[in-house]
Amino acid sequence: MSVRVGEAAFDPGAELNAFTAAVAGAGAVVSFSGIVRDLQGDLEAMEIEHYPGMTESALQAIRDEAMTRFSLTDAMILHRHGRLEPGAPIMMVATAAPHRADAFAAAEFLMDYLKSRAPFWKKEVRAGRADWVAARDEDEDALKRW
Amino acid sequence: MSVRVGEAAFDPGAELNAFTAAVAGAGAVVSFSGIVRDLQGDLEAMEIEHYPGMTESALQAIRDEAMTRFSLTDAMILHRHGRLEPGAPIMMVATAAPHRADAFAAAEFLMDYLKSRAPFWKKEVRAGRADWVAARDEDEDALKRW
Amino acid sequence: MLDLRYFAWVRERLGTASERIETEAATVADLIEELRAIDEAHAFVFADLGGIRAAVDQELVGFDASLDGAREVAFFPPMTGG
Amino acid sequence: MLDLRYFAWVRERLGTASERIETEAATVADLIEELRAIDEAHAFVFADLGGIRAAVDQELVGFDASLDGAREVAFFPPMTGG
Repeated sequence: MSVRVGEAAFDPGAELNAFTAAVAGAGAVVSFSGIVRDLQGDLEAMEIEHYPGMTESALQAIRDEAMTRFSLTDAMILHRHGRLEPGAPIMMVATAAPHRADAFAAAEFLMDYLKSRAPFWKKEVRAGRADWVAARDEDEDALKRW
Repeated sequence: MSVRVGEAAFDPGAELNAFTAAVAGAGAVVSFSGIVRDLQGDLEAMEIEHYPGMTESALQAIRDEAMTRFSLTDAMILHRHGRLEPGAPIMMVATAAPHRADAFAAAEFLMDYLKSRAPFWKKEVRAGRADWVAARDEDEDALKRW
Repeated sequence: MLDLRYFAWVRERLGTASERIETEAATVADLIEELRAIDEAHAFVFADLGGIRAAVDQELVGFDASLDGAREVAFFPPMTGG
Repeated sequence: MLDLRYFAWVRERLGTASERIETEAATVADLIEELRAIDEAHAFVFADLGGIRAAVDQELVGFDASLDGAREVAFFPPMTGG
């Protein structure tokens, strides 16, 4: 399935292998995985809220746009919501193409759009306190290059 | 191990997971895998020759240069040589960074340098006939952007 | 009747994830004007629109978007997925 | 004494993966001049240097590179890894 949203943990390696196996014609496969970081060592959890319904259609639209813009064999987007532990995979995109330039560009495109156009909101829980993660201006700016 | 060259097959998913587990501080992990393609459906095998000794030091130098140029937590390069079946993984790079821009740029940098600066030569065997894969001018040109 | 949905700090600040209102607002901007008048919490949330995004029927839109035929309008901060 | 290493079609065309030669060549370009004179296969391989790359002691170099202190020189086509 090219777009998947859910609470359940996923295994990036197993997803990469399944994705690659399904696109035998492609020479180049790029993956990106986002992991819950704990830079200060005090993160208890990351909580991800989303907009059920809109999330799935937004991700599908982003994925379809990537398939149109780049010479791809396939592309997929996985994204979790709910409560995630430090070190857990948050999301993953993978792209497959005959040539590496398309696979790389499409993966970056998917990430840039997903960051600023898919309705997810992250909250960091540390020492009992929960703070919403602020959007970064550079994420919005990243869209301008496409 | 950050650079590995060998004849043995490897499992990209297992490598991705092992790489990710070792860099707990990184939020962004990018992987690229190159797969033996069989576009016309008649490829028997790909044979990869290399320059033992120089291969390892060239890949290590490329990896070290990426660690210097980009804000990375880690980077790895795996590359096979010998006889590979269609659909088999040829090589893989993975990069981990606090921010996705560094992880993507470093993975592309590794690929561009590996393509034109690491001593590997591919031969395609089809219907008993073996042809060396020609270098592509665009691979050499790709170096100019760094 | 229009269904309103709120997410992230907008939801927390308003103390509700959704409400249903009666409105004649022609655009999202008109609707925001009406919402500001409801109470202090609404006035606070919609005071600075630089930190607010809107979706009409689950499509991201600008504040000048028409509400003609709309069933659901959502307000939330800039997204932070990925 | 200098060890020469050949790879890919260069190796196939010369019919050997390595040879050891006595040379006073100061640069890779000088060495190539000497190699061209060995026989037809060498002359063919080194006829068009656009398709040839060289490494001295396992470092990729240009044809103007010095052979001072060199132990091993390799010739091969442009690389096609990845």
